[in-house]
Amino acid sequence: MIKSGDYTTRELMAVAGARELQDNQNVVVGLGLPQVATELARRTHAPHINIILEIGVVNPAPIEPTVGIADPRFWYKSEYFTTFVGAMGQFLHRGLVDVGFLGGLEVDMYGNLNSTLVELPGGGIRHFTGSGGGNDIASLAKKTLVIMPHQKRKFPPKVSYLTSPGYLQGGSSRREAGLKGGGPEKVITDKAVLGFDKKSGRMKLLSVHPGVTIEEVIAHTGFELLIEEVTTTAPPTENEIRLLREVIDPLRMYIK
Amino acid sequence: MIKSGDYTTRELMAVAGARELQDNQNVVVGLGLPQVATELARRTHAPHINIILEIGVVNPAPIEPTVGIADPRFWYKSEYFTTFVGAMGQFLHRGLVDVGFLGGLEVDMYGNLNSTLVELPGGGIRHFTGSGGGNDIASLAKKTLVIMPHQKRKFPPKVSYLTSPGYLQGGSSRREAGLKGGGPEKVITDKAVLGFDKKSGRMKLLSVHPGVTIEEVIAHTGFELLIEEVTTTAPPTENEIRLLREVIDPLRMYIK
Amino acid sequence: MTKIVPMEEAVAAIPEGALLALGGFAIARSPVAFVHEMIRQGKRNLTIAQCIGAFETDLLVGAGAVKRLIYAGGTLDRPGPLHNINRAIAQGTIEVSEYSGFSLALRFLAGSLGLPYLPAYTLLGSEILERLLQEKNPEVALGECPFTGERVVMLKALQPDYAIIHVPRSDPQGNAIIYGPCWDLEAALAAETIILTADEIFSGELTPQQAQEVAIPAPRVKMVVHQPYGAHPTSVYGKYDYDRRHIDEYVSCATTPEGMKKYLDKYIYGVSCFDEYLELIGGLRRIQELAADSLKKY
Amino acid sequence: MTKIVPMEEAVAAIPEGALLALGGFAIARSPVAFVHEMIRQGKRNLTIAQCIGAFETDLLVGAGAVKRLIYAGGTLDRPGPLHNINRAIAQGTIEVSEYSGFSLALRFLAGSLGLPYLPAYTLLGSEILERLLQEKNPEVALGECPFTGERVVMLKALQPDYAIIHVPRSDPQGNAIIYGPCWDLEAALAAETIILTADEIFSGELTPQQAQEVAIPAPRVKMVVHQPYGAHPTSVYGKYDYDRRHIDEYVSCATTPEGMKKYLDKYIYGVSCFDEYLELIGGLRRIQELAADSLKKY
Repeated sequence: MIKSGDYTTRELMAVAGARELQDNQNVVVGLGLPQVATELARRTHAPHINIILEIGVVNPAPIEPTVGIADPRFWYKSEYFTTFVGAMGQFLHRGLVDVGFLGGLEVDMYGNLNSTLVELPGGGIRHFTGSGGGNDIASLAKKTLVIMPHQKRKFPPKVSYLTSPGYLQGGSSRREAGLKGGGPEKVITDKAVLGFDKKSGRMKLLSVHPGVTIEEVIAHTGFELLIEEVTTTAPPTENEIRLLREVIDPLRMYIK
Repeated sequence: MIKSGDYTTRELMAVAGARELQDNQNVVVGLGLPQVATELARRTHAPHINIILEIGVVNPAPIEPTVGIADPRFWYKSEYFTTFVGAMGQFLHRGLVDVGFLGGLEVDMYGNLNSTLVELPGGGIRHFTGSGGGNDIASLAKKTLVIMPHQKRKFPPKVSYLTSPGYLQGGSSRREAGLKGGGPEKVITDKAVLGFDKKSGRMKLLSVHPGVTIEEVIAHTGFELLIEEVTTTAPPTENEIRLLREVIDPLRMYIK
Repeated sequence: MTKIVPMEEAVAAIPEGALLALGGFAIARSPVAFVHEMIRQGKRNLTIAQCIGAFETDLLVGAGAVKRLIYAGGTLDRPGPLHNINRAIAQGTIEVSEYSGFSLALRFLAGSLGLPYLPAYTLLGSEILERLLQEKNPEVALGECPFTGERVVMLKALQPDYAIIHVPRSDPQGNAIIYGPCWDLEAALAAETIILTADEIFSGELTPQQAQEVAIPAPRVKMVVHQPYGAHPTSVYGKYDYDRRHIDEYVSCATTPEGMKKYLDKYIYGVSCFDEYLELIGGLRRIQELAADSLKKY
Repeated sequence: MTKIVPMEEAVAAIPEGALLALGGFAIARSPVAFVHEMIRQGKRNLTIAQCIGAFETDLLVGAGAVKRLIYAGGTLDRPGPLHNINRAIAQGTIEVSEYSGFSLALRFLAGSLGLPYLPAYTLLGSEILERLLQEKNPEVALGECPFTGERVVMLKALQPDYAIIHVPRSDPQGNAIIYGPCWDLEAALAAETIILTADEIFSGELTPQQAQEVAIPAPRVKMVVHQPYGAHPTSVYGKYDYDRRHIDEYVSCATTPEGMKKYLDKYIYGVSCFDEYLELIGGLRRIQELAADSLKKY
């Protein structure tokens, strides 16, 4: 039996991500935990998962650490190469992407994401990565999984720039905007796993990681979380830990 | 010096077609005289002409007779393969096709073409080839060349079904319909070469083939032709005849 | 995960009244074996969508399996016209929505990308457009570009229930390689479900070279049927030539309904599977005559 | 007809204020050599359109050559952010039109096919859309599908004056082969004029295999520049790896305007051509270290 000291928080996050994936799903993947979580799912309960990189790569099986989706290490053993429109159109806009992973600078109570800019205290802005395919994934994937560090300033009531839509202003506003994708399903942080209330679209605490208290999560969240039944995030199994450390990320680039 | 008995009518038509083509043009080509005329141009004054087959083939150099654009003999030594949208979109709809060849069951005084159906005298219809890419070429190429046998019933005042637009009802009606391509430039028949009056869009006799009289052309045309200055179609050169017979169509499949 | 299924099973999946995209173009890469089996299984009321009418569609219309045809015209190239299609349209025994090749291809392109429609400048001023606008449930509309004010034809996305595509090579997962022009790619990717028939199944991990050649990726493919020479008498670039002798025989039969019935009885109803048909058209000897040259690819 | 021209001549063809599509994606297949020469020739007031911001665009912005950027964000992957772009946007020294990757790709797709615009379901509800709608001459509009009544974002076709695309191989006519993903194909085909930089020129008639690999066909290409390693320090799949050491040096310089000036002085203004730059980054020895493995392709 695995104990809480036997795994890292990022390992737990990877496992939590993997468990959201099902066999035969089409998943748009990016660097880091999304890649690790998807690979873990593929090597456990979801062997026929399809991996799509927005750069135009389908079903790669990398064997060396990569620095991003533009790194050809990430394309190793791909089954299909296509264009940007091929990847993002034929799969994502066509409605065939089951799960997309997202991250950002900020996530708000409705799961809206900012990855574009923050306003500086003294006026002016600081500009960051922007959307890339993030807005498209948030708009069009059947569901999205958000992976974020759990910090109060990264969880404001309202994002300072809405790059990628969550449930917008809550309620039916996402549907009314004409968005086809299902929206954020889970937010996986270093403290907890959160979901959303179907009706209000508000973020809801689902489970806290072993050793983390509900109060701690609340203290690190900049808005009021819905809190009903809260469980403890299920820890990794020994097999999962073995796969992560020995097979998927032996250099511990993403899970240390 | 070549005399009128030294070449066939179809050789003359091929030569007349070839002379409408210029170097570096993009040309959409089909089976028969269009292919022969384009190949003749390529081997004489237009060595850098680009040949596009709507099926998704660019710059083939066939060495055996073919039965159509779906015949892989027609694709021999192609430089590029693409999809239907690739050929018809990236070149034709993009506005990059200089010349397209067309034919049909009927052509009317405004150069409109019918390749779809004819009404039978006793009622009912007979259905033929339809548009294929013909309507698209007629709509979008900078200019089109129509190749037709010169028969009164094939040159009615108004086509019985407007498959591919010429100058529609004449005047500015083509432009007003929103069509981007330039419309029919020449009609090359077994008796004459015809053009169109820029203003009215009406068909105009430009030249009669050697041995053919203006009266004969009029008698075989079902509508009033504009007739101003009429010349005699320039005969093929010895080199053109040699190329046609020895190199381009040695089996005389299209030029006999 | 192998997706290889027997022909009978793949064909059985097609329900009565389905909307199918078929992959052929005149006499090239027609999914003939699949259509044979559809005819044997007595499929009815099909709607067929195909940019350029091809051999297999004429066959299916001739067998009375088609209710509606969405296409842009076509022939069997020099060997002859699409007699059954032309006759059925003239006699009103099928419904037809006639397009231009590109306008229909754009409907597939929109379908493949999940775009609701595409605006274009073709069809304008034609009787083709006039008739499409007059259909009961028009799938074409006139509009204007919001940026330039120019008139456009708006072409509704078309997503067939199934695309039946014949390919020279596929792996068991459905990574399909097509050589030469790929006119049917937009139609294939537009469909909800793609079913492949493949002359050859290759296995093992794909090399980078093979991945580069994959035209239809496995995640889009539901079933793969292994049927060597499955496009006969049409050609598969890189594999085999069209069979002119047989196509001529077909055209001559298809000239009359009686002739067509004889053709169907002999070559489709008279055999239990496509391999039996291949014996009938000349077996191994004929097939060897049609084998593609390794340089010319035909 | 050869279209091979010297780098200086190809770059000289780009007028002040041109709208360029650049082919890179983060640290992959950036037309770096071309951008070096543009910087040396002192190009100004350029508008750059690129789905995902990449190395060469950050360089060009850092050199002060860019007036307006049409892009969907980006980074240099793990090695770091696009410091020059982020700084220029934050300080307002360039105009920026930010998109999502797919919405901008659709503008290129429309441009490549001559379609006036494309309707899609992305961007909806976002501040990206809000800002695009508020631009002085909006290239995005809200509308509805004439068939379903659903809300759509209409994305105006984008046809850059030039696309600058780096490819591993081209023939002298401009038949260009690209290995691996081809994210820049829609942008390339959208442009009025395509200029290629190629690591390798191959000649002779194309084999069927090569024709199959051609991604950009010669009739669309105006000029081909032969520049081995022309994408360094970014990677060319099948040819060479990205140069992490150099990219790290770049990112560290680009952190400040002063550092960036030093980088430009050393690696671009300080040399007369790209081959001299290649000597500076380690010459033959470094280049050999970056050579792609024949199986892995990196």
